[in-house]
Amino acid sequence: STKHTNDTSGSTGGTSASSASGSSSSSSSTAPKTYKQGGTLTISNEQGQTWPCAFNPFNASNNVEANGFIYEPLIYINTLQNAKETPMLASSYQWNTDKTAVTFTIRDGVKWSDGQPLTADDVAFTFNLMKQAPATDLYTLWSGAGLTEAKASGNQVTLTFKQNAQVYFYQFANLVTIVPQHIWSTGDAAAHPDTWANANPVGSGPYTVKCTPNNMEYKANPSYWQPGKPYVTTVEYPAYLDNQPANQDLASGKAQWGSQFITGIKSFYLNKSQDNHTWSPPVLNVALVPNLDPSHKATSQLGVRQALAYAIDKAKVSAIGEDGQQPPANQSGIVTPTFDKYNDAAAISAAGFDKPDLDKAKAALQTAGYSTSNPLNLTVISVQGYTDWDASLAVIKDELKGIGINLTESSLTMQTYDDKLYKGDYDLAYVGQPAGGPTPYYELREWLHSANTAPIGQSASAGNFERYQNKEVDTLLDSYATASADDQVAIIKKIEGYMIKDVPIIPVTESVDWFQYNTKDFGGWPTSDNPYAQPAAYNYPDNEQVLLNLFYKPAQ
Amino acid sequence: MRYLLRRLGFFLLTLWAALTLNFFLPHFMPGSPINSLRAATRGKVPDAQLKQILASYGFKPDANVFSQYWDYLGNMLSGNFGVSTGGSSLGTPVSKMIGQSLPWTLGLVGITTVLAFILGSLVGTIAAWRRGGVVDSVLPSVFVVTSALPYFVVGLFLILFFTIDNTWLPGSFNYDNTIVPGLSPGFIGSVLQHALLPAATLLITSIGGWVLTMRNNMITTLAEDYIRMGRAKGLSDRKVMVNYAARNAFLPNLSGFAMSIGFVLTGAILVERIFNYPGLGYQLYNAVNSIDYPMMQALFLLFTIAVLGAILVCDLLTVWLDPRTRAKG
Amino acid sequence: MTTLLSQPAEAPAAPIRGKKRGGGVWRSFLSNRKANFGFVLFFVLLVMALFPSLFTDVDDPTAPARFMPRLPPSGDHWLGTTSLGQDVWALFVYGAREPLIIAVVAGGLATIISVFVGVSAAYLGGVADDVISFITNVVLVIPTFPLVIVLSAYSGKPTLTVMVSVLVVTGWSYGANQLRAQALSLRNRDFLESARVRGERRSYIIVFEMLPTMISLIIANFLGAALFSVLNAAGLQFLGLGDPNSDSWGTMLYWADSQSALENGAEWWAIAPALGIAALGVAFALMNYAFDEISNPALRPVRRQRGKQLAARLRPSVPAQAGPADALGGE
Amino acid sequence: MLETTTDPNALLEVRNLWVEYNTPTGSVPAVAGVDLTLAKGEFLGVVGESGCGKSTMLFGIAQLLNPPASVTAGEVWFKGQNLVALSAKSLNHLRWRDFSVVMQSAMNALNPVHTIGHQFKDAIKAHAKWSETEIRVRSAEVLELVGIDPVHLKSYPHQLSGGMRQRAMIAMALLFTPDLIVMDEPTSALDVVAQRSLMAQIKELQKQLGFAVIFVTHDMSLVSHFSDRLMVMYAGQVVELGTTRAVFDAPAHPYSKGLLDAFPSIRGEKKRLTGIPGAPPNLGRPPTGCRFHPRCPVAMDRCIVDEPELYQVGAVQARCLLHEPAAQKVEIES
Amino acid sequence: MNEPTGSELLRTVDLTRHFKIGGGFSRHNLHAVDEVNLTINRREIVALVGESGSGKSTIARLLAQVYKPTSGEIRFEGKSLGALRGRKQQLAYRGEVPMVFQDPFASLNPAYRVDHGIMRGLKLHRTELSPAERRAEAARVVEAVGLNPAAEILQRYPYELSGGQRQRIGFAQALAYRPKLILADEPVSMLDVSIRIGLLNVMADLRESEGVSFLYITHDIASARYVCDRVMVMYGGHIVEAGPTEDVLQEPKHPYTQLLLSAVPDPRAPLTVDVDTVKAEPPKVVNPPAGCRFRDRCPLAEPICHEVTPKLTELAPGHETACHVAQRAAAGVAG
Ligand SMILES: Nc1ncnc2c1ncn2[C@@H]1O[C@H](COP(=O)(O)OP(=O)(O)OP(=O)(O)O)[C@@H](O)[C@H]1O
Ligand SMILES: Nc1ncnc2c1ncn2[C@@H]1O[C@H](COP(=O)(O)OP(=O)(O)OP(=O)(O)O)[C@@H](O)[C@H]1O
Ligand SMILES: [Mg+2]
Ligand SMILES: [Mg+2]
Repeated sequence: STKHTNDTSGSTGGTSASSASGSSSSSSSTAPKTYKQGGTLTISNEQGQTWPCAFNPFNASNNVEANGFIYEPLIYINTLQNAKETPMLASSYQWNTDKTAVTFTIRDGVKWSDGQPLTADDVAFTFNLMKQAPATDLYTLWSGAGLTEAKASGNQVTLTFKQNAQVYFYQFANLVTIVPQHIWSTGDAAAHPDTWANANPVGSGPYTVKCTPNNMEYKANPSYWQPGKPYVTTVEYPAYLDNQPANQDLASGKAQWGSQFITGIKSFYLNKSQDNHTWSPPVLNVALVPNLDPSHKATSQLGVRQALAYAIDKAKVSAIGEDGQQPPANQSGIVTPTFDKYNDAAAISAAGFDKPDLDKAKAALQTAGYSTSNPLNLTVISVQGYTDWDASLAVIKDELKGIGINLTESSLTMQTYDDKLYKGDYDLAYVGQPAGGPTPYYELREWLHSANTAPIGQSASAGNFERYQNKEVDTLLDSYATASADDQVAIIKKIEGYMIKDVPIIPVTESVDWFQYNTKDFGGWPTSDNPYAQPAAYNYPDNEQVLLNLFYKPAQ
Repeated sequence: MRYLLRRLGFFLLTLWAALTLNFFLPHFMPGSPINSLRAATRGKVPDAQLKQILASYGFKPDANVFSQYWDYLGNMLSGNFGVSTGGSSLGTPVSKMIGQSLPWTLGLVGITTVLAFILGSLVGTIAAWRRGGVVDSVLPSVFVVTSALPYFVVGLFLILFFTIDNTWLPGSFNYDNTIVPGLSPGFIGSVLQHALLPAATLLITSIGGWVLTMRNNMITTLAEDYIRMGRAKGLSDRKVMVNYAARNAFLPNLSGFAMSIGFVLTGAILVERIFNYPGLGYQLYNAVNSIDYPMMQALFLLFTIAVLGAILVCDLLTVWLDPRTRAKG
Repeated sequence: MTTLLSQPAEAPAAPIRGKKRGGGVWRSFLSNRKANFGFVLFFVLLVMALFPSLFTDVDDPTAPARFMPRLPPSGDHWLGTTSLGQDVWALFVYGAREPLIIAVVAGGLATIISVFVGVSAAYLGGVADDVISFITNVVLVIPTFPLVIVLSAYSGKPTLTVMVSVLVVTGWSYGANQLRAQALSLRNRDFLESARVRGERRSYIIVFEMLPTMISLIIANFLGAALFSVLNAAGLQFLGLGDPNSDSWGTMLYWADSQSALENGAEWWAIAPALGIAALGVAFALMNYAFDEISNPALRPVRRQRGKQLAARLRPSVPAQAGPADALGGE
Repeated sequence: MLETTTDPNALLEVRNLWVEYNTPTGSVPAVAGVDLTLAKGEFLGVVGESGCGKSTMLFGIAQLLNPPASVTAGEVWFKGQNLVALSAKSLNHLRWRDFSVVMQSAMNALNPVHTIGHQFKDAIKAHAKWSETEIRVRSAEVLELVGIDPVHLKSYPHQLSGGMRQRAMIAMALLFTPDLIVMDEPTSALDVVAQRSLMAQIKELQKQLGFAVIFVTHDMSLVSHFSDRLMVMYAGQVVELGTTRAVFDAPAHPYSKGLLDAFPSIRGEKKRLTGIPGAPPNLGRPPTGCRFHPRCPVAMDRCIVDEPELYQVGAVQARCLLHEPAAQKVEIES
Repeated sequence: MNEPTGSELLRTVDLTRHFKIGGGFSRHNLHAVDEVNLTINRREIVALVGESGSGKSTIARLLAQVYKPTSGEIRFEGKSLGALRGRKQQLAYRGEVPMVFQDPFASLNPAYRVDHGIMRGLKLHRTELSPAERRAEAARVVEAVGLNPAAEILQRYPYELSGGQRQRIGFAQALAYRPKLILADEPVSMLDVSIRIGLLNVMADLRESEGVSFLYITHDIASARYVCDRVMVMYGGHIVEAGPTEDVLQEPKHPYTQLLLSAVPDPRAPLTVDVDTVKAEPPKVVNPPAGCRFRDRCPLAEPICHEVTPKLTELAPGHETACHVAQRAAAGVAG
């Protein structure tokens, strides 16, 4: 698939109005360029459901439809550009020295779409609401991150924490979106802020919305605080129930912004028009997860895990199972090219994990007492309905046969699968780590920190499903929060060493942010050269950045 | 009247049984809605928080099953279906979601089913009446074949032919998204256009059964003496066919029709899925996939009521059309 | 309550007059065009399911990447290849086995339950009948397919056994109701009373006197249940509620659907299994309808013969070919 | 063959009527060359064993055959028109006004979903433009004629007893006072007492209204007191035809004789009866020669080969070679 | 078979059978058979005649133990059937009192060859026979009812036989057990006259050759006269008249019997005057009030007929009638 270049330092994005359009390649840090408004953009992102027409940013299941379009965060943090920050509702912020309190200065002149001004009180209100109604505290700031106080004074808001809260900055600055106090402090909204539907949302974002179950129509917010923006006047967001029609509309050009997997993307989409492009940056790992608990005889042996890691041809899995659209992963656990800076490629190749090696695999398996003549039978659980996983596992199964491992896939309903995965009732599991963050730290912590695991039979829902326990890794991870930026890179690299040495999991492919775009009428798309935001429409608040950059070519 | 009372009794008992089944079936399913919610939030929200959220929406998996059951019965009877706990529709009132889909399913499936029944009965009547004609000699075979075709096979081929090989007709959705819903001719035209393929699928697969049963009933009825009597009286052919033969042959079909509503729902699920038609079938599919108990329960209830209601209506019709049932105990 | 849902017209009330008992059923079956066609179709699919290797060289059709993906049909790959690099024809051939197993096993088990439930309800009568037929009617009324979906989701792991069990659990009620109606109509038939008066035991009467006379309805039921199973199983698999690693037509369709085969130049991936399922369904439906015709001779096709009438007018008043009188023994 | 010219007194003339069932195994001639003349106001009884083609003949005459049966030869002249050749439309014209039909089982012959009155109305409306009142008056009138309370016009068939239904059928047949009523075993479903009473009623009405009746039954004794003439059928053919008395007193055909001998009497002397041995032939393959020869106690060799015609024997006609004019007369032992 | 002709074989004492009809809210009692006392002697054919629905079949089924009596008892050879204990005794009774069913088309199992019923019966009731003997015995009884060649007939399916032949198979089946009494429920009603007489002859012959008694149920009084020693007339669940055939037919004492006889057409008898139209109201047997059940149709009905149910009384030797008017007339003559 595509070769990614990564030039993190040189690129700009965000509010400084990128000049990058899909066709123009160079990025520059020259003066912001502005565009005329106009055009109707259609998003094609399979939802599987008609729109509920609810725009409660605290409703975790559908706030994608509100966040970014209507509600905005304080600061935008770009995962793809080494956590590059763009001030949004907060024009600036200041940590105290031990990083237990942060003060945001709220931007002047921001208006809610009903004309009321946005103030520091609104911001403080939003955070305090989360304390008051714990169900709205989606990122467990009060219960988990140690937030103790959110206070406004003048145009400033100070969040005070029990301890160093630097690692939570991504959540409270970037993921939390701010709601208007004058709306949320009265009526149904105040009574049930967590379940209130909020059918006619009042926000500060670039768009306002009109919703029918079949379609959401976002109209440019005339009183948006960034003058002249957004450039695209109308955004249509139809409810696609299934991939097929969503893909079809992309292929036909009816929709210009795609955010889902397209099989055979080349013939189906790219070849249909030279204006059709795709760039799906990887963000997380999909891994074969062995059960490390000693009760699982085979998979708790290093030899078996190494054999698996050596034998699997990740490139082939990527090519066949994922149609070449999810790149092969690294044994280091670092998603490349997104986090290239952290990746210790030398260590990987030194250990021989850079390419499949059947001989090494056989040798490793031998150490565990298995061989082609005494094959090892293993069952891998996966999720019913994930056909790409089924296909990937079929490839893996085929490869493992050659070294003496008979793999059986057990495709379970999501519920059964999760149940088994969390409770440790499996030998091997094919797992996509769900959560991440702007640096590899977030994902690696989930996979590896012993705080995230639980004994067999108890739920290890926090991400360490394989039950990896290593004090040194824990210490390293714990030290990350307070370390300096450079030290952080070093810490991550040390952790990679354990990934390679202990093979706690075997990353196979990298899950991506699905993105297809059409450059005929619209420019300003994020590209590999200018990755100013994660490009999928379902990613907030990144979607706002994209929306703020897009422009309608015929209007220019 | 006693007959009707007994039917009503049956109706209520079955309703209760279905309600109970509705309650227990999903509750014995493994897993919880939290998983689908996690997927919907793309892992950005911790599990503990997800649980908290679910609880705030009234989902209490740990409460006593029987007290839940009573609550449930009360809620169902008062039409309080609760809010969805499904992936991307968490917190949306179930009644609202059903309200959005119901008209589409009713319109598509309801109308087609009735249409198939009426058309099928008509064709069956004529085929049997013209016994031995060319039509009658090929009809049974043709309709045996169509009645055995799976919905998705027909749907697939229609899609292949009408939307992929040629882009003559839309193969998904209930109307063109760019049109604002309303009573405008454009919107209605779009709705009809979008309904065409799924309706054809349902029609093709379900009409055969009615043709065959009606034909068979007609043949049996035509052998009755009162048909000969009708002819002997010098009544016009049409009158004998309609008033004497079809009217009688139709009666046993009515109860069959009621029973078939259940199968029609099968069609609805598959067809709505194939054609991306946002109706109840699709909702059920989603609800099952995301372990959305409230939604599942409400849909189940709705389906059962639909079948029972159809049975009741057909009973009433039968009583109205057939004086003999009125006398029956 | 008991007779509420019994199908008044459909249950053939009489064990049928005319040539159709024992060997008769088989003979009539053989002389029925629809039955023949259905049976041949079924037989071909059966052979394919039993000996797939006769039809294709590929021995592990589901293994990915054996061939180039998305090849068009050719001499090497009659129906082309899938986007995972599998041979569609091989998948199709091997995919016949599971639907057939489902049809026969699920259809068979459901029929056995139908017979058991239906006949015992009819024979026991009274409260037992009321209870049994109430349960039957509830199962009958509750929309099957949604139930099937929920049940198979409930089971967690979509193995063949699970699929078959689910289909059996939901598939028996219709037949039970029909058989009950038939058994009820038989219950007071003179030949059963005759056996009772003869001094036979209840169990003997049910098994050896009653069941044999219901044989054509039981067969028809089996065919119906098999058809139901095939269609529903395929539907389930198509929705992704089957085992995606199994090779079965329904699963093929599911894969084809999820890989956009129709749009991606691998049409046969979808068309072949669709045709296969349709063929299997049609085979059962044809045989089933043929059984209707056999048990109700009135339904058999008739042809109007206008030409013959003229011939008859010219014929001498006694048919020429008349032989000696049919010697009916004994009188 | 009876070469008939149209008899001015005849109401109905059937000439060489053939009716065949077209079955997969070949054609079954259930009525094989029936000739029959019926005068106005005459009561003709038709008797014969089950399956000998009585009903088929009736329906052949009334043009009510259902496939696979059809008239394959012959003519049915009724009031100067050949019913066989008549178009469906003109046939419908004659129906019910000029001839009506009463069928075997009234339960099945009345449409179960309509009231008696409704069915009367159907019949009337098909042939006349009467006002609602006229229809009601006439319907009530005919019902009273057969001894049923006119309130039953509002009844459905299942609400009447068997006897009442039969009488309602007869009432319906009388709506237009036709010239001919064709009856196919109208009493067979009733018990003896009801049968007797209904027969008496039919006879009474016939006398009163003067219509002709063709009355089909398999029970010879039933018609013995009521019919003017009797026609005995065997295997699709008329084997004996004559006045009832003549046939009963001196049956000319061995089959008629056998039938009569099969009836025990409740009054006369008690003697051992024999019945007719064997079973009726399969009409698809009727015996050669005389169709009765396999069962005939007095069969001769030539009966196997030669086909008898209807010969005049005194007051009756009989299809038996014993009565062939040219042949030597042999007395039948009784 | 060596018991003297005429000695009592079976007797019923106040045999009563009611059916519950209607369900749920309305329960009614249908009095199908009410307090019937009848006797059947050895080597005797007894006719049971009466109009449709009068309870004839119900009596036969009660005797065959298909139904249980609501009250009253049946004594066979002096022993009450209620006293039969165990399957063995039950079987023995069933072997001695078999039943021949009305409808020849329905009483043979269409799934089996016709020997099935006979062989099963032999196996159950004549356990001493070896299989070969059973076959021989089956052939014997089939020939006894006049079916030849037996071996071939036995191998046919019911549909391959004519109605008359089937009916005889029914008889043969009953005969095979060496019964003492055959309950024949309208065994000839479906048959053509020409076949009917043959079967009646078979019955008469069996009485002569094997000494079997019959309860012959029929509508057809003429055929009853033809073979029967005694006649019982039923009306509305009651036996209204019983006596030697000729007595009853020559001198019917009950008005229903008279009506019945006058309705029987007889080609040989001279034409009688037409019967007046009888309002054929069926008797009330559902929750019937006391009184004579024929009273509404009876030309002679008196007030007492509406209040007191007449009992069967012997009015002439062996000739019993249940009619107030007839009883009074007889009493008047006597007194
Ligand atoms: N549909 C049919 N196909 C073939 N043969 C038939 C059909 N219907 C009747 N027959 C034959 O036609 C012959 C005459 O039948 P028909 O009904 O006229 O007899 P019937 O004299 O009226 O007898 P019954 O007294 O029993 O009413 C019978 O031998 C019968 O076998
Ligand atoms: N199983 C039953 N359940 C309810 N009622 C019954 C049952 N069997 C008979 N009856 C009723 O009992 C009465 C007598 O019936 P039965 O069959 O004995 O009459 P029958 O004299 O044999 O009449 P037929 O001459 O018509 O055979 C009838 O009114 C009948 O409806
Ligand atoms: Mg007839
Ligand atoms: Mg009876």
